Amino acid sequence: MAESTNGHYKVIGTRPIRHDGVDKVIGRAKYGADYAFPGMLFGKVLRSPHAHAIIRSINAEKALKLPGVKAVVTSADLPEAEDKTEQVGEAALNPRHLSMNILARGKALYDGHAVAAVAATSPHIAEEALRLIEVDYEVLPPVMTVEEAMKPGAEILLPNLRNKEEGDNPTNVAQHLQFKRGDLEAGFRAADFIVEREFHTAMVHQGYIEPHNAVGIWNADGQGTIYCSTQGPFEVRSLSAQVLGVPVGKIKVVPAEIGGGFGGKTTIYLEPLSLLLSRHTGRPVKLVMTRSEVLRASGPTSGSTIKIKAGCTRDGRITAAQCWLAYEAGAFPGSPVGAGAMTILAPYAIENLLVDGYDVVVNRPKTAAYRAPGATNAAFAIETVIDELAEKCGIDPLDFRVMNGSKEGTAQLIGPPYRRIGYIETVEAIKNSPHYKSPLTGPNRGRGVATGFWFNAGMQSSAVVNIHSDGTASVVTGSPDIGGSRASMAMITAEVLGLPITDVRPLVTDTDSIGQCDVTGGSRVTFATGTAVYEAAQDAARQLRERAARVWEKKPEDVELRDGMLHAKDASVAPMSIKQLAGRLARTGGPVSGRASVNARGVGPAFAATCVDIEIDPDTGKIQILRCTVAQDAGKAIHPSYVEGQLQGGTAQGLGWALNEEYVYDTEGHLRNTGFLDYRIPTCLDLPMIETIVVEVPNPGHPLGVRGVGEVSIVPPPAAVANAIYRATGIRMTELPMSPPRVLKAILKHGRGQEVQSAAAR
Amino acid sequence: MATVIIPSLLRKLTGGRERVDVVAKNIREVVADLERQFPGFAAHLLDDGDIKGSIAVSIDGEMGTGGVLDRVRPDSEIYFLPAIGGGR
Amino acid sequence: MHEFSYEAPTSLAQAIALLKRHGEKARPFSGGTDILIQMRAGVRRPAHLVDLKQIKDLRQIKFDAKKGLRLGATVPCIEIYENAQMRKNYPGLTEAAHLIGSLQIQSRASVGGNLCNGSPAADTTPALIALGAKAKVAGGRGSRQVPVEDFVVSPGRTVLKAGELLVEFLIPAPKRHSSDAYLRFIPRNEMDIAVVGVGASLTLDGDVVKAARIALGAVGPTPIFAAKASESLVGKELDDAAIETAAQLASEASSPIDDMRGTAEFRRHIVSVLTRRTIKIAAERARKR
Amino acid sequence: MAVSKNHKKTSAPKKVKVETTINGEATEFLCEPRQSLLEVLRDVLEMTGSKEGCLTGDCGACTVLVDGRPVCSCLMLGVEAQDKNITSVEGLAVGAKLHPLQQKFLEDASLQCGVCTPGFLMSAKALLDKNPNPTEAEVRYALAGNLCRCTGYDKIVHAVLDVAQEGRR
Repeated sequence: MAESTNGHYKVIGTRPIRHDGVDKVIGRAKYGADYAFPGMLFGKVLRSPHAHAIIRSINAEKALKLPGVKAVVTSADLPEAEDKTEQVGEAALNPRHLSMNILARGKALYDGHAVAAVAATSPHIAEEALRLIEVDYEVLPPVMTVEEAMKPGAEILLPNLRNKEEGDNPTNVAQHLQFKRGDLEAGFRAADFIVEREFHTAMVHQGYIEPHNAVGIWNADGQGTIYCSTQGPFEVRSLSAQVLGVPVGKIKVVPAEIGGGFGGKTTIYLEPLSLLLSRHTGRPVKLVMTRSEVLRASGPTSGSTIKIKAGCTRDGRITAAQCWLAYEAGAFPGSPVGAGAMTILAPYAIENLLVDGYDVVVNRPKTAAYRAPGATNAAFAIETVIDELAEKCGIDPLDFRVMNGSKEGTAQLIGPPYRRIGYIETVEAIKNSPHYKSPLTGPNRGRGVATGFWFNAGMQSSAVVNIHSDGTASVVTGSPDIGGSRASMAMITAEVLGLPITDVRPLVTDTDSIGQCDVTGGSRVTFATGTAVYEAAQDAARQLRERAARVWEKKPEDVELRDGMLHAKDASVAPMSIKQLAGRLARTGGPVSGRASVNARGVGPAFAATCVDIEIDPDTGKIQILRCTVAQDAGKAIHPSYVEGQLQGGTAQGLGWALNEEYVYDTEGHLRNTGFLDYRIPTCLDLPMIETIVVEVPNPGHPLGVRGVGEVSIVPPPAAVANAIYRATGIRMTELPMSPPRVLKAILKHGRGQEVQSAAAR
Repeated sequence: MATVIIPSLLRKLTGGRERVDVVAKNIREVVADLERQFPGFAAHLLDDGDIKGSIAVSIDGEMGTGGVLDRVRPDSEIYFLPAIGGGR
Repeated sequence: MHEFSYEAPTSLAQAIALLKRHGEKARPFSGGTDILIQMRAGVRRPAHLVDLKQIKDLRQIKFDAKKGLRLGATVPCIEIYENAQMRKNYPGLTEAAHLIGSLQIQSRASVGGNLCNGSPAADTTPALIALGAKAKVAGGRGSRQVPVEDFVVSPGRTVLKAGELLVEFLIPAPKRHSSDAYLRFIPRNEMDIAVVGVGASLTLDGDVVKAARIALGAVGPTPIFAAKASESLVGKELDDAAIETAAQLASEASSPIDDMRGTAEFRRHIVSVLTRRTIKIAAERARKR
Repeated sequence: MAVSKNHKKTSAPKKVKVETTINGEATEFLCEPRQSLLEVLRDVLEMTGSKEGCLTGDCGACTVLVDGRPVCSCLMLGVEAQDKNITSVEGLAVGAKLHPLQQKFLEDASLQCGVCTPGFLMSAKALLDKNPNPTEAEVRYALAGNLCRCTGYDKIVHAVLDVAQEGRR
């Protein structure tokens, strides 16, 4: 395991046991579905069996007669929201679309689209009640791919959808964005080699193990509380308030422990329904999705079509690149095509480029964020083309990347030049890794490399650091902990105050008990919330110095805090520990609690590079991952174990995306693989140990140099695997996933492998 | 004078010009000057008097957080970009 | 899930009486790893579940070197794998049982349930067919024996009539120089349903095949006994040509469809690949006995 | 919307009395036949350590030991628990002392979100109880019925191997 250099730090860079760990290994930690209240009812959601249909009528009479059923709600019970893009909480979105995704209004737009919700005295009764609700559908032809959706005369999903270019014509293209620089034609003229390819990637799901859940309690006084597993309690609050048409201040969201999110738990599905059903029944209502509901009706990430034309000189300089990206948004606008377009060329310094991105609605679930949203699709395409260009030049693929790689001062595709970044260092870490240096022998084996970029995010965070009467401290934030971030918050606090890590207790609290903390996403918690925690701890330290100064009758600036001890600079009095001072806080002005709220600036982007060895069975097309190493620039690793965990987890998801994960729809638009049996995320038999290299190029924009590590490691693996397949077989795969049937088909077409040739001859 | 780099799809409003100089102390004045030079431009950037949620503003390589209130220096480079919700 | 009654008889007679009383409304219940999922999905809605696991006779593995094997219908797969006699005498059936789902599933799922679920993709069914297993069925009017290849009539449907239940499997004792093998293809290394499954049993006389049975799973509406492929090997020397012929005939015997687990074209190809590999493994084992 | 008008008293679904042993304690409970063992543990006995991830036996988050064998409690009926000996994650630690697997999962940072952890702990215990010195391949096979989406399994497999190596069980 990679050790991060500890530098001059005492706590940062060490590997303490996480504070919430024991509760999680003994089964005491409370996740959303673990909450229960007296008199609680259970809700279930009726979902459309059609991908595209007009809802003529809904009749719930029979369901309401079933003993134990308390209420049935439909979109008629939600206020009509305005059809325009506006600021809701931190997100720019269309309130009408948001509401229509919670409960279909007039039209069902995908298989699994919520149509009605029931509350009953048991989940079984609620489920039986769903069978008794009569919905009259007029089925319409489904539009399942961006190609179909963009065709002239295509069936229209949203009659009011318009985009700037097509004026007042109804369309399925919600947005076209473009980035242009230099002279593309001249760039291609200067190229000795040009590669042009088209790529397709399947819609995939985050695959968090814990299904969505929510318990809603609506009080007679008009106050509502939601207990749920979410990455963004403050988003759940603002979005639910928007959907229900109540003031934000009327809703409190209590974030439960969360069983994985990866971006998928940054929006709302069940949360407003739990409050709506509670408001109608006067009782607490719990809803929990089944796995099939999660796959059919939560927010996977986009399938996409990406076309790339790129050229380079014989000596390996990229002269021009043109990228065309079309992403499935799902039933409502909002695919991550913007991020795809802005990340696709980010690792490279290219003078002449043109990137076009299209956000396209199709009869699939509305996409949500998934770990570096949009970037993995894009990297699969560009990193395969880069590999091909490097090969044409006869240059090592990593050297090729170093030659063309972005560094400090390189103009980003989106314009502004990079500050200090660690792309080159990350690529070189793989180049110098034992893995890349080791020989790979044996038939049907190949080694592939690829790299990836992600912006990371700042946004708003708040933190409070309380000094307790015994000299211990607690650090409170509103950022749900999805991967061990509580430990990092405690470590930052302990580092600043000079306390042992075991004397700091980290908490994640509810939306009423702390200032705004934006979503746990964008790899922002250790960066942005970490900044707030750092400043809150500094604030507490400042107050402690003042108190000591008062005790010693000195000026605060004559007191310093070192390693948990308060010292008079002139050493005229014996140093005093925080513990000693804590006992005297009441007599020196009362409790000490440090506070900070930030809208974090100075975000430092992250890069990852992955090296993977595969072995392919030429008879079946099945790929085995033999070895995998990932390097990533963390800026500064606060808790190296959990940084490694992020690298390994993202890599595993990227490998699953590469090999077998995909949404399979039939021609009528029904999702065929609605469970973990056929939506195939990797099991531990499918993966090797994942070797990690934590690169640390400090982010100048953060007091501790942190960049954020949560996302970018998912980006390179699909391209790395594709490049490895090429080395093993001479075949360039251009479609994800690279599942056995697809790979075998390519092999047979390519006519490789003796057995396969004889098989092909038949 | 501060310089605004115009997004390629909005260059039709600036007669194809990629870089436009503006006189401004903050983003509010940047937008106002753009509107003065190219009537109708502001509508693409503003929503109820502030920068649209779907747009991010980069000032000298730093993502702005203050919308129209963000200050700009006389030699600042300003980019209007599609907003990326980090991880969402 | 809908409401239903649960009964756990301790004797075969009680079980048959219960099934007779409830008729079409009842469903025998063993490991539950298929039926509970189907009931949650609303695919099957029996009013009564009759749990057969408390009936001793149905939970036994009885092996006799002369009479052969009597494998109780509700014996959980993990107990087959843990049984030294099974591993030694029926390695193909044993590995098939050890492939079903996870260890958690194998602790509950039974070979009998695997067959009665009626899925064409059941892992243990081709292994049973390859061994020439017969299924002993009991009902109100006494009992009967059904060759396993005739047991499943269409996806999810079997020869079991209302009031009948599967008691045990009768499997011949392995002859000298005979053995079996089962291979399946799945995209991952565990936890998937077979995209193709091939079971084979061989009896050798030196390098000549005296007897052979090849069976296919997941490549037709029901598990398939590949008769032509099997016969093609009998009397032949087991060389690459003979194996190739059998592989081709097996592929021709399959009638797969396109679905989310693989295309028909892919499956036909995999049938030939797995048939080759399975025959080779079975032959190697047979030589050692 | 409609709120149910039928307030006439209706008979609740039939329940069955079950006597069993859970985490070493003789336990009695009432449940409907349609309630899974997982529902009984979570909703009837308020032991929410076992998690629901799929209800199809594919994720293993609900894994408990039944007479020593790992079982998906979502695919076993509560009524089947009669006379069985059941161990859930709540029964792993001895009083305040964590089971070596629990301790090692903490030290090796083998959990991130932690929702799959109870299931992994139970499968790992079942393995080590039978095979105190498993190879990496044996560990991976034994854990293949438990899905983790956070860790890539690396630190989980390491923890189980570490416990085996330290030979304390």
